[in-house]
Amino acid sequence: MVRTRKPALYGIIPALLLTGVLLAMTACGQEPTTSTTAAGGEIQKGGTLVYQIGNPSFIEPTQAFESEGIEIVQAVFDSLVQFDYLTNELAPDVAASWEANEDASVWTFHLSGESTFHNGRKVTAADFKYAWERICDPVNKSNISYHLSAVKGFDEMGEGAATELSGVKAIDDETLEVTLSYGYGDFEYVVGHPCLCPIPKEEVEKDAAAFALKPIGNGPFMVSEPWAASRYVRVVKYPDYKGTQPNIDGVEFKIFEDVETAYLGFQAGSIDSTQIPPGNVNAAKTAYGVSPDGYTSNPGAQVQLGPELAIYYMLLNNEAEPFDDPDVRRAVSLAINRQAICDIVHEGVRKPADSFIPPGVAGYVPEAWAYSKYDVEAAKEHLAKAGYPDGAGFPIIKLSFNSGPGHEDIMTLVQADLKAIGVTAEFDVSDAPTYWDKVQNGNYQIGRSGWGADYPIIDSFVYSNLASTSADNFANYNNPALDEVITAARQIKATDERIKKYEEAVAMAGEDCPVVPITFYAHSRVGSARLHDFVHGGLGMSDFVSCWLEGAAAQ
Amino acid sequence: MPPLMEVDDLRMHFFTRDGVVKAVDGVSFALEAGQTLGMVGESGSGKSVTALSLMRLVPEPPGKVVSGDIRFKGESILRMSEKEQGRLRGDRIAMIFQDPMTSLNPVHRIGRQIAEPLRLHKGASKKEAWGAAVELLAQVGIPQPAERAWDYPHEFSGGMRQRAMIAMALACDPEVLIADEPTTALDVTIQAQILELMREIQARTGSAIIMISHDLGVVADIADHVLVMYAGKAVEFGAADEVFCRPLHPYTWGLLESLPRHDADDGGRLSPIKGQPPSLINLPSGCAFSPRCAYATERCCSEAPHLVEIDSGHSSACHFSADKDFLNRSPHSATGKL
Amino acid sequence: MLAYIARRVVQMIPVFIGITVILFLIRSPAIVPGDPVRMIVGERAISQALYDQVVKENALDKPLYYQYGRYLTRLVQGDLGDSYQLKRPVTHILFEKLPNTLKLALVALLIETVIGLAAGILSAVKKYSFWDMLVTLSTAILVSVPVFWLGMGLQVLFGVKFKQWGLPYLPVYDMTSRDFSTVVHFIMPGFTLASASMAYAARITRSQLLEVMGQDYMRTAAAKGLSRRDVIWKHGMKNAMIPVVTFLGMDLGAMVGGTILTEMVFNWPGVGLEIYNAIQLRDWPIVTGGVIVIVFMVMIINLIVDISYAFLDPRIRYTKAVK
Amino acid sequence: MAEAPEQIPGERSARGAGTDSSMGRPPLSIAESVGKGRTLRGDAWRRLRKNRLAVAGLVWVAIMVLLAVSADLWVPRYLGDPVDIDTTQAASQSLQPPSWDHLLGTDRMSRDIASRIIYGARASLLVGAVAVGIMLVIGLVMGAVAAYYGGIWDSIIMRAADIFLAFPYVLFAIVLVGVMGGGSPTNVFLAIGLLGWPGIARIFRGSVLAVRENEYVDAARAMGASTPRILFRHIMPNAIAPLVVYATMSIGVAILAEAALSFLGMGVQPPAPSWGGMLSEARGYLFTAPWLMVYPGIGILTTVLAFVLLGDGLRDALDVRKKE
Repeated sequence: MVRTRKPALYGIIPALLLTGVLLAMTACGQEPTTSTTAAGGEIQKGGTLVYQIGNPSFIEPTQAFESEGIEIVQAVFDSLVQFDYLTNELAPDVAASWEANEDASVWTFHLSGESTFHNGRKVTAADFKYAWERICDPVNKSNISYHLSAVKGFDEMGEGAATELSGVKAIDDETLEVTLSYGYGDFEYVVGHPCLCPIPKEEVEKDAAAFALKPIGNGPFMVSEPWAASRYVRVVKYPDYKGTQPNIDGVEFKIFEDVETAYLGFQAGSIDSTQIPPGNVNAAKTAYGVSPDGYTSNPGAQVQLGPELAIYYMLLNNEAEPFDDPDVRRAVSLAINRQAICDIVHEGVRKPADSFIPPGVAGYVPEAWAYSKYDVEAAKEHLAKAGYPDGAGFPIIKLSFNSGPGHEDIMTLVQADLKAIGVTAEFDVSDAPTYWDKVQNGNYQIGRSGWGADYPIIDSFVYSNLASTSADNFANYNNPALDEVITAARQIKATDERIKKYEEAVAMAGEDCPVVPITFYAHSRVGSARLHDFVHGGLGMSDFVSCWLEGAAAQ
Repeated sequence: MPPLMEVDDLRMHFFTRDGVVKAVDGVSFALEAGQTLGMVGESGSGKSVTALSLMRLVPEPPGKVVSGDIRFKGESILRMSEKEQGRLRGDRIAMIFQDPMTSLNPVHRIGRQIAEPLRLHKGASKKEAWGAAVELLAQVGIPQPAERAWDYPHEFSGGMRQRAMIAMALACDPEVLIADEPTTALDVTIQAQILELMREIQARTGSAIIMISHDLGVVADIADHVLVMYAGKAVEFGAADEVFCRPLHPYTWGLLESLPRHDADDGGRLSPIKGQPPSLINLPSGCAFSPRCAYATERCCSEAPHLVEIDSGHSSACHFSADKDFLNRSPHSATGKL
Repeated sequence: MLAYIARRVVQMIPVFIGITVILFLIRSPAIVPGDPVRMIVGERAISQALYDQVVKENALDKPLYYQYGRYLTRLVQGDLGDSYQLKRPVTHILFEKLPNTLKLALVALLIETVIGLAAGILSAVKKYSFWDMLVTLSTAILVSVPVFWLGMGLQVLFGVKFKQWGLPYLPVYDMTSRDFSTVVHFIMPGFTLASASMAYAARITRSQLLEVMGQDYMRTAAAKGLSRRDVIWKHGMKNAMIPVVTFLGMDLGAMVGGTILTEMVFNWPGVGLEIYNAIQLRDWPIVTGGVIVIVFMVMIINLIVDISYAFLDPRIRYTKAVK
Repeated sequence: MAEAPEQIPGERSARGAGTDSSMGRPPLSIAESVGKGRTLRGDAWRRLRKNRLAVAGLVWVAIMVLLAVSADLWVPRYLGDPVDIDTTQAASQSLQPPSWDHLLGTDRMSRDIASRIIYGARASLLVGAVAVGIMLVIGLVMGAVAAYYGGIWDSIIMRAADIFLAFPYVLFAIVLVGVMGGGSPTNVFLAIGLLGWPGIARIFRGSVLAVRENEYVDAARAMGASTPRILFRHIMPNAIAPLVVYATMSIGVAILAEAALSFLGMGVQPPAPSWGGMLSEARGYLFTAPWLMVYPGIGILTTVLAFVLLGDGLRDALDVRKKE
């Protein structure tokens, strides 16, 4: 139930993986090709793709904070740079080129000058400045301003002391200069986020309410009619788009409160792409065929089970007894049968987490976290070492989480695993806002969280969750040595070198086991039999430009 | 020429879960045009069921006519189709019910309810029927009938409602008017007015009346013939003055005894019949009245008497009705106090 | 009559105020845990100045009675506040959804009336027959079946299985789709929402009709020579229908408020679903605003029913007018 | 269930005619007068026993209660634990169709469905009983105070009842539990109980008003009987029949409400089994493991149906005027 609406985070920020939406799963993309894709191969034009999404809170870029809204923003707007759907590699978009200064604290983006808004006006550097300031203006209470927290002047603006981002300058129509408060070599990835796109000031100022329901962007699709609340958002292709023109005529983002209902609709034949609800993956594999790469849906190979750049993990409150003792944390981590969780809850789609960094993110090292494995005997040893042989004297622990069947199932298994090493855990279930409130205020012992990458960079995982200065370090882990390593890594401009440094940080943290990685996310989606070359990438975005619909034009 | 209405050995039984209730078990009588037949008996003696049977208004099931016949002008009502019966009801044979408070439809206007039979049987237009209804209301003595026709039943008093009921029954000038305890639910003063009204009507229209009452007094006032019923059977039948002056059946004696008498020396003390009417499922063997009869003999308890004509046109269902000595023991012997 | 309506309206006022008090209290920090400012601004770090501004804007520093007065004043002006989550006026959000809920409730009322009355009349007229037993048992089952279970079952059977079997099938969710006309979308959710109500309607119709059929005036009507059918239709129905119509009217109100589960199962974009989602997100302005709007609708519907009841039944018209 | 409007003045009860003892009773009542003379209670019991549907309901309720009460004695041993899991075995035991090992199959977490259904019955019946208990306590006190003290108390309490009745039941139960915090059984009891009291209060108030003016109550009062004594000795016996019927029906309603709350994730919290919660879990398996959806639904349906049939039977047997 609950799992459906984005909920989750109510305000919480970053890329916390939205509970339900992400409950998704992976399955191995390892099955060898069983069918040749694209029957006939001839690309057909036209048709409207019907795409299931959860109910978004916002579909305009300065406010959209959940994946359902961001997916629409992605189709309607173009940012400075973009990521390849399959490889996550960085590529130019509105910006044709860019460069940074020595310590990566000043970035200059050169716009191609080809991008136009759907009202016909050319996109300028000032439109980015306007959009970003709108995000950061406290009056707008946007939940996504954290993306720009590195930009100089961010804090002043957030406190209401300044009315503009001093670090963002439109040098001329085609040059945007961004000054950061500190060196941040990954900033070029940050600006690839769909929501950091330009917005047309004149449209927003004309009627902000209308803009919120029918945003005017600069992407391949334009919103064709105002968002029908709880029902759909319809977009059609923007004829004057200078990039690659989509094959399809448009997309109907059909809003579903829960995936089960959407899947019934898919089976009844009225949806082209949907998530698969838990419990249906195996049947779907048989019925629709598995996509060989896990990302691309083609007739006969329709089930997409590719890994996502996201991790599900347990939070341990490092500040309070008994989890202030690393040995207790290690014991918990070793006690959990991750494979069972993957098999039972995720039908084998997701994989057990062996590190805090998911595969696919540059810097992932297999088995980087030694305690992230299932070893009951070792767990008992560590527990004994911490002074609780066989759990004797160990207090009864509260296992806090936000309600939702996915979490409940996982926590039920975790509870059983903890019992096996003599630790008794009781459930403490609340709705998402209440839960996150508890977690943020440190009123918990064991909790849960999910983290997905906004941009395909290791920093997104390491800094946010493990640095003592991060607001999202809910485990309250404080390791000054680690903080130093992270700070150093952020300022390295050379990508490979930077990643090496982060790997070092990850290894350091792994020894302390501040959180307990459980699974690496994977999505579980399915496309219809008429849908060709449809990619849903590891960042959770779908590519509506290269796909095409068979026989749709005839309709 | 056959009599206007003829009932021949009618048996109406109810088949219930608890057993067969012989509500009417062998009743016969004939009614001539312009005459009045009184039917008397305690509650549950079968007189109301008899009346409803004549109208074919007994719900079937559980009711069922197991034998006998009812003829209207020689034609068997029982063998008529529903439709034919419907044509008879309300047109040729009409009925007035006991409780005017509940017998009128609360959600329809009085005028409309009175007009309904005219619309149904005479094919009158709405307007004609309404006009006739107002006239009928006037006839039954409702003041300002044109206005009152627009009223709903709850706006009428009890007496007025019974007048309205009578107006409704009279609408089509029926040949037979069945009045089932028409005065029971009314105040004594109103009772007299209603009876007076019925007499007037009969004088005017010449219709035959079947007057049903548990009150011999009411019947005495109006009836030409009287049928006394007990436990579903006719126990005495005869001309009204015969039955009142020379009652043959001990049950009739009892009924007369229980009347308040105006000339009695003992200050009008009533002597009700002792005991309760029997269950109609398990009738006593022999004469059904025997358990309550002060004169019952062994024969009464074993052998059921039949209705036998004693004097011309006066019959009784008692083994001893022909016995002069027995009759002399009657509290009504000789003089006929009424 | 006008006096009667006026009195009924006046009677509604304390009830309405009582409801607003309850709803005000359940959204106030005195009852609901958590910092209201946090709920409004989300979890971003904010400056003290902004924090104070939010407190002031929302009168959170004032005593509870003052806040209630402010709340009620705005409510009367049609202002239910802004959603914490969506940052738009609650009235806008709700009025986008309300028509969908009303439409669904009306369709359900139609289904309820047709099926419920037909079943009730059938079982009353054919009392103790096979049909009567069937109606009696199926109404008992319908009031006992969880609506969400029924809805799920219908979806699977008529939406998916029928399609697999090559039979004509129904859309499983939402109000529109490319394969079906809008009307067809109402069938399954309408039936689901109406399920328990139609059972009650059938039972009430049956018992009322049976009661009426035992009334003396029905015999009177038969004695006039009306056929059995005419007796029932011309004399029985109106009497029997007065309570039934009252029930149906009240039930429309109940259904407007009871759509939440149906809306959820069928992904129906109505007020109930919006309220449910808002509860999950602790978006109190939507929750309390939604409940107020629904309760208000229910009260208005009940008032209309009350008034029309007086028109239907001459006895009420009379007695109430006299009072 | 919408409350009926005030009784129509002069309206007669549906079955009043049958016991009418006045003269000239309608023909059908002749048979009904046969076989009187037993006590009212004995009579009711006799009538109830004759109603086959009601007896079936009673038997089913008894079976459910028995299963729920005795569960701890045998269910974990013979059917399997409703909550505990061995994670090393779980994957292979997950989603087994019904078999001799697991009569109703297993759920995704490898737990035995039969075991969970029986423990779910315990949760449902407990909620039904406790919520109706709360509703009775509040309703009786409110109804008694309103009727006995009258005046301003009556107005306030009956207005309050109107307020509660103006709320759509399911919606308000969900909102109330949402506010109080889902997942706590106490909150579920309270929410359902709080919403049900006006019905009880109205019935009890009506009974009190009907009896209060009776002479024997005056007599009792003159003899110095205390108010509670009068209430319970003289008034309660008259009110008991409609209350029993209403409470029986309310248990069914409460079980449905609890199922709905659990279905929405706001009732009994997993891993503790509840029928609504099991249905919620089953949503994803409509095709692949339909037994997950079938049995808890049947559990709710049959149990609520049992209470409905029993309530119907009691109403007929106790001759309570129809209140729909």
